[in-house]
Amino acid sequence: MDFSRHVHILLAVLLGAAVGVGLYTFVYAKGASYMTDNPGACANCHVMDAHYGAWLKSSHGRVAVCNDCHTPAGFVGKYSVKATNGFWHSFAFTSGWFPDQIQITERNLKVTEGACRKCHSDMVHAIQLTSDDDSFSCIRCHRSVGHLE
Amino acid sequence: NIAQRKQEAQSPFYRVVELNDSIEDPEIWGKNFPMQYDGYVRTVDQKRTRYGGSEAVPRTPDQADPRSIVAQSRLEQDPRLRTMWAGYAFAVDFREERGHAFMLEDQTYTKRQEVAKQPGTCMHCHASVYVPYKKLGDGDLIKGFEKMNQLPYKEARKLVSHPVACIDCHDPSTMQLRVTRPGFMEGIRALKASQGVADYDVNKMASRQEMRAFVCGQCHVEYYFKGPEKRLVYPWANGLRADQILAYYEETGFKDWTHAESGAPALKAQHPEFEMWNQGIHGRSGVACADCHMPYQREGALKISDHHVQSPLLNINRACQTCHKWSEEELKTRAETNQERTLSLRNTAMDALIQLIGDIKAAKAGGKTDQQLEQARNFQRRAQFLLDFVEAENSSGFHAPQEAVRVLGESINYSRLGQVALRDGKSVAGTD
Amino acid sequence: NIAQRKQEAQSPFYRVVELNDSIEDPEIWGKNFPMQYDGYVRTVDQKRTRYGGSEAVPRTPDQADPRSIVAQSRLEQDPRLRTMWAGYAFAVDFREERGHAFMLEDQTYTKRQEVAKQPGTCMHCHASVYVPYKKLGDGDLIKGFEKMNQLPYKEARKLVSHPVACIDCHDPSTMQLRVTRPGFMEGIRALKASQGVADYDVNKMASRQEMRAFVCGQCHVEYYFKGPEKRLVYPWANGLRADQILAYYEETGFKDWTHAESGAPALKAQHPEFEMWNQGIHGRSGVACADCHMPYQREGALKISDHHVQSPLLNINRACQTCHKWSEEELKTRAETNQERTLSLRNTAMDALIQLIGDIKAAKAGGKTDQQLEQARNFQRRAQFLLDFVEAENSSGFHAPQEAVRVLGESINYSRLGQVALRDGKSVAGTD
Ligand code: HEC
Ligand code: HEC
Ligand code: HEC
Ligand code: HEC
Ligand code: HEC
Ligand code: HEC
Ligand code: HEC
Ligand code: HEC
Ligand code: HEC
Ligand code: HEC
Ligand code: HEC
Ligand code: HEC
Ligand code: HEC
Ligand code: HEC
Ligand SMILES: [Ca+2]
Ligand SMILES: [Ca+2]
Repeated sequence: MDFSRHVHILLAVLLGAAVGVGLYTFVYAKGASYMTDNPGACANCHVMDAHYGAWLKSSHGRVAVCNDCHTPAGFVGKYSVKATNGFWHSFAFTSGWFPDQIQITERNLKVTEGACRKCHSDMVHAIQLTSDDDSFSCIRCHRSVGHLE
Repeated sequence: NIAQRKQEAQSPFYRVVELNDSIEDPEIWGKNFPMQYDGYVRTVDQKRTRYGGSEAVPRTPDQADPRSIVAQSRLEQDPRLRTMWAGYAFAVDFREERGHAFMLEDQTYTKRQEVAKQPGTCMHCHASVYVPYKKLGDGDLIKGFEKMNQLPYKEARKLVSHPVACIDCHDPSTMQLRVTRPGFMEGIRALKASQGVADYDVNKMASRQEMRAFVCGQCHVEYYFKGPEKRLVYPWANGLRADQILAYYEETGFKDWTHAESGAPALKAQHPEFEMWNQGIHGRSGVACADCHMPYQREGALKISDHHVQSPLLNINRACQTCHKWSEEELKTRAETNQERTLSLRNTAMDALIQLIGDIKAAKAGGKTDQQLEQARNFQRRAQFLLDFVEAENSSGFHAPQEAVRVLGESINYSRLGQVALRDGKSVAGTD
Repeated sequence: NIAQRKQEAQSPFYRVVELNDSIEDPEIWGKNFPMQYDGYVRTVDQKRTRYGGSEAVPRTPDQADPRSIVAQSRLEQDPRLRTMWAGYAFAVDFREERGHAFMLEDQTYTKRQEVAKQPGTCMHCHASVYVPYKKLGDGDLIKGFEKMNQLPYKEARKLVSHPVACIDCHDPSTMQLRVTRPGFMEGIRALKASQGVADYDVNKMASRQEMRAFVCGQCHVEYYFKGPEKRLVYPWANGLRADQILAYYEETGFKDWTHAESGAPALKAQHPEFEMWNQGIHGRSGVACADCHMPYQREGALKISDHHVQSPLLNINRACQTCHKWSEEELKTRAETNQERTLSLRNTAMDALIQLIGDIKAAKAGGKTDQQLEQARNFQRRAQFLLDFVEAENSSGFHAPQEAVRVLGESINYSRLGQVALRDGKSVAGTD
């Protein structure tokens, strides 16, 4: 038997199911609102509740919404990140396959770091003078700006 | 799925049975709180971490001891412990501790029971004693405690039936946490008095977050049996630090036994997790035992406390990553780095103590009098207690990394001073 | 107001002068970067913290030493230091260190210069040597370094004019951080080689965040002068831990001097801040020296690095509170708790060492031969280096609380073993 073919079939079935389930989740969990900038859209998922609550209390609760920090600038960038994240969040949420303490991915952390500079470039101009090395992280010191612990 | 989860979120618990203050059996409580009960029964799991957890070691059950699985022997892992405890029951049997499910049978069948007559006091921390105490005291918890303390172990054993159970930590009507152990009520009162707080009543005056550590402090503490009544006492009247507890024993002149090889008036330290945690940065930051050992866990739309009490290193995502954004691997390494440093100095301290004991033994054999040995024996008493305080503390130093190592440093000093005193046959200037 | 801030923000710095690689004077750099320069000159401030900072002690200037203000004497604060360093220049004059502004004059006028002939090597860490090295080496930094090392101090002193200056940490064209000190370039290369990284070139291979610690590691490190060329060497070929550095000295057989009272081949440890920081949790978390000692500071609409390098405890809000949400008072207490624990065991270790030195001295006076004293002296050498490693580290344990105390524990062990060895007149089983 051709093992890899079976794997392919299995994957196709799983993916179909995932898209189906994802779509179901998308509709039922008011997925359309995911496309807006309304933070309530994120909090539609109860697993986002704590982040929503912590965001409300944070220094940015009144100046930046989730998407300001979690999507890159520009229409295409914004919606492609949303699409990728949206799919995986729905899938993870429905399957339950995610850790209790959600960890931000490297990719999304980069997006967020970019977001800080998007708004604060004036302020940080001087400290970026010596190097614009993008591994120099803002949240190393300002971890709690988006979500007060 | 989401529909079910939305539903769950609305009515988290169903009151299936009516609980009251005389229902001991956790299975009955579990009818109302099945998820907590599920966790609770999983404390039978045995899994090792680098320095903690426990290993399931098979054994052949016999007449005296029906257990077919025990935890690994610490005496075999480090035979120096036999020398340290020579003449005391611990030198006969001492194992790595394991989950709560085993506490009653491990106490009942330890070989320590065969070599020493133990009092009913032991029960305080190895069984669900709340209902039995109340029964024995005709409704008065403290009276029941005092009565059970004075029974022989075998008699007391007949009065209890469960390891620590829901009722020992929870009020059945509100499910609020509560302290049910007289030892802790009195110990914390003495401690608070030393800090200028009079008449401290833990169940009235502690905050919810404090209770998330105090319920564990009911048992995970240093203790001794006071007087002929064998009253369980937590030696906290001077404070919780190892040296403050040692000072307490020095003032009261208490000893656990006379060391078989050296003749020193020795002390045994036991599981001072609560005391050490109090010296550490997590304790200081208000991070309670339950935050790490019973972290919140997602059950559908709910968050519940994981009642599978265990090593947090078996559960780093939930136990640590709520607060720390480092990777699981990195967090494990951080904890283990603290543990390694502690254990490396613990080994230096252990060698020093064993050499001191050897020296006193040789001096005794060589005809030195008790008077000539007195000073060295006193150094041994102190060195040994301080070392044992860290040795017996079950986090291998994690709960208070710097303090654990400081205490070991003082222990080393005493052991070596004992050797010097022995050689000088007189007091060493400025150190006594 | 906002208009003004926007203006500032758009062009944060005005290029008033053209900087290049031969401009030493920080005042000229300060024309382009006035805010950083303002901070830089404020390192003349003297203010004590509980265990750090420094105190301005007035003195009457004289021929030999024109300073009218110095820092407090550590020898007066703890006379045991005189015994520890007997026969070495440090026993004559040793003061609390103070701000960068003083580094050149404090080195020039310390009484240690009067009792020992120092080489030009000293300059490496107390002056702006980048331009002088290049000049002396005809454009070759390393050659200039080697040449200056071999000059007598007084000669070398004439070649330099500033304490550490902008050019020592910054590339004038990009303002990027750079390492200009041969000692560090070679030290870190040896360290990386021991970790399997060949040909490490710090200025090409370090990340920006690493550079925020490496520029300080140029000077705040343990060092020795190697061979007749008096080459400055950072003893890191085995690693950065105190015991690894001790092992390095054991292998090379190096000694700083012969102890005047005991005759031991002694070692002096100096300011191993970089090494200790590497063992601590902040170092492990990537928190660099500059994060705490040069925290960001708002100046109008900009934030800049505070070039007033000082104790972070004088500046808790900016130095600690971006990462830690505890109150200033609480953060101070946390740091001081770590420091107190370290200093309490440091005192135990100091007593032990002083007693060992006293014992060897007495044995020598009593006619014991060098051979009979050898073992005790070797114990002293080790005990003393480990104690001094913590003693000389200027954070009083804060940079690596558990490690500092572990090292002290090992020191105590060696001191007391020395006393035992002396009494036995022979080797102690299993400890050598
Ligand atoms: C369908 C439910 C749902 C919605 C709606 C939702 N999330 Fe999530 N989100 C999840 C789940 C489940 C995870 C955990 C995924 C994992 O760890 O694998 C998650 C993880 C994350 C993470 C961390 C993991 C990563 O990918 O970096 C971020 C950041 C995040 N969500 C942001 C958002 C934002 C911003 C919104 C609104 C625009 C949002 N989420 C809306 C369910 C949701
Ligand atoms: C001001 C910026 C900012 C805003 C606004 C913000 N976040 Fe975040 N978010 C962050 C940062 C920074 C992290 C990474 C935190 C870390 O690793 O400590 C993060 C991480 C997360 C994570 C992953 C969990 C974790 O701790 O790593 C989730 C989920 C998340 N955010 C959801 C949201 C949601 C939902 C909102 C809106 C209600 C929101 N965020 C608003 C900055 C922001
Ligand atoms: C949508 C624009 C926006 C984004 C994205 C953003 N900020 Fe801000 N931030 C602001 C504004 C506006 C303020 C001023 C708030 C005020 O004055 O109360 C602010 C204030 C701050 C402050 C001062 C308040 C405090 O919490 O100390 C810090 C620090 C800060 N931001 C850091 C960050 C970091 C780090 C990120 C990325 C993780 C970030 N910001 C992302 C707009 C933004
Ligand atoms: C090493 C620590 C550190 C890093 C890294 C860091 N900051 Fe800051 N930041 C600080 C400190 C400290 C202050 C407070 C300065 C003051 O109050 O004088 C500050 C202040 C700020 C403020 C102004 C706050 C106010 O009250 O107005 C903003 C905005 C900010 N930072 C954004 C950023 C951004 C964006 C980055 C990444 C490019 C960053 N920071 C990186 C430590 C840091
Ligand atoms: C910040 C987290 C944290 C807190 C708070 C904490 N612990 Fe621990 N505890 C640990 C870690 C980590 C270990 C080491 C586990 C290992 O080595 O596997 C440990 C070990 C233990 C052990 C031995 C476990 C084993 O697997 O052998 C016991 C018992 C214990 N702790 C009880 C307590 C008590 C009681 C308290 C409160 C007074 C407490 N702990 C507070 C993290 C914590
Ligand atoms: C009634 C006494 C009692 C109480 C209350 C108690 N414990 Fe224990 N605990 C024990 C005993 C006894 C053992 C050892 C059982 C054995 O080895 O058979 C133990 C074992 C443990 C272990 C070791 C598990 C292992 O795998 O090595 C941990 C961790 C622990 N307890 C944590 C806690 C925490 C956290 C709390 C409070 C939430 C708590 N305990 C409350 C008596 C108690
Ligand atoms: C103050 C509470 C307390 C009292 C009283 C107490 N224990 Fe324990 N015991 C514990 C805790 C907590 C543990 C788990 C931690 C450990 O093993 O260090 C434990 C572990 C044990 C274990 C398993 C590990 C081992 O030592 O082999 C045995 C057996 C045991 N106890 C027997 C006894 C006996 C017998 C007595 C009475 C003489 C007694 N205990 C009294 C709290 C107590
Ligand atoms: C060793 C102590 C201990 C024992 C035994 C114990 N619990 Fe708990 N329980 C706790 C702690 C600690 C909490 C957290 C309470 C808080 O934060 O106020 C808790 C919380 C709860 C809660 C509240 C919801 C939650 O999960 O946080 C319920 C319900 C509960 N326990 C049921 C039970 C049941 C049923 C049993 C017996 C099968 C039991 N407990 C045994 C310590 C214990
Ligand atoms: C509820 C919050 C919380 C939890 C849960 C928690 N920590 Fe911490 N941890 C802290 C705080 C607070 C500090 C002190 C530093 C600070 O103020 O940021 C700290 C400090 C530390 C340190 C540095 C101190 C030292 O002694 O080296 C380590 C390592 C650490 N934690 C590991 C862990 C591990 C491993 C776990 C899980 C077993 C854990 N922590 C769980 C809050 C927590
Ligand atoms: C997390 C913060 C932090 C980091 C990172 C840090 N330090 Fe420190 N440092 C301190 C504190 C706190 C003290 C104690 C100050 C006191 O006692 O007043 C201190 C003390 C010092 C002192 C003595 C200061 C005095 O006032 O006498 C020196 C020198 C020093 N550090 C250098 C360094 C160097 C070099 C590095 C990097 C290799 C470094 N520090 C990294 C916080 C830090
Ligand atoms: C060229 C060598 C050199 C470099 C580079 C250097 N230092 Fe220093 N530092 C010294 C000397 C020398 C002193 C003592 C001056 C004195 O006492 O006269 C000192 C003193 C200090 C003090 C003590 C201040 C006090 O009040 O007690 C601190 C803190 C400090 N340095 C931190 C740092 C930090 C952080 C860096 C890197 C950003 C750094 N140093 C870079 C040589 C250096
Ligand atoms: C590897 C770098 C380095 C070298 C080489 C060096 N120093 Fe220092 N020196 C420092 C640092 C860093 C400090 C501040 C920390 C301290 O005092 O511990 C300092 C402080 C001092 C102080 C002020 C505190 C005290 O000890 O009284 C004097 C004086 C001093 N050095 C003299 C000298 C002399 C003389 C030499 C040459 C024999 C020398 N230094 C070589 C780095 C160095
Ligand atoms: C002991 C080392 C040291 C000395 C001396 C020094 N600096 Fe810096 N400087 C730093 C560090 C560290 C940074 C942070 C650089 C980074 O994060 O890339 C910095 C950053 C800067 C920056 C970038 C903006 C900022 O504030 O972060 C400027 C401009 C600057 N320094 C100018 C000067 C001037 C002018 C002098 C002399 C008056 C000087 N520096 C002396 C270590 C030093
Ligand atoms: C850039 C971030 C940062 C800065 C600045 C910082 N810290 Fe920390 N600190 C940490 C991290 C990270 C830990 C490790 C615990 C963790 O992972 O949360 C820690 C741990 C600690 C601990 C617990 C460890 C122990 O050994 O007890 C104390 C205390 C502490 N810091 C005090 C301070 C003080 C005081 C300052 C200022 C002088 C300071 N910190 C500056 C990030 C920082
Ligand atoms: Ca265990
Ligand atoms: Ca100082």
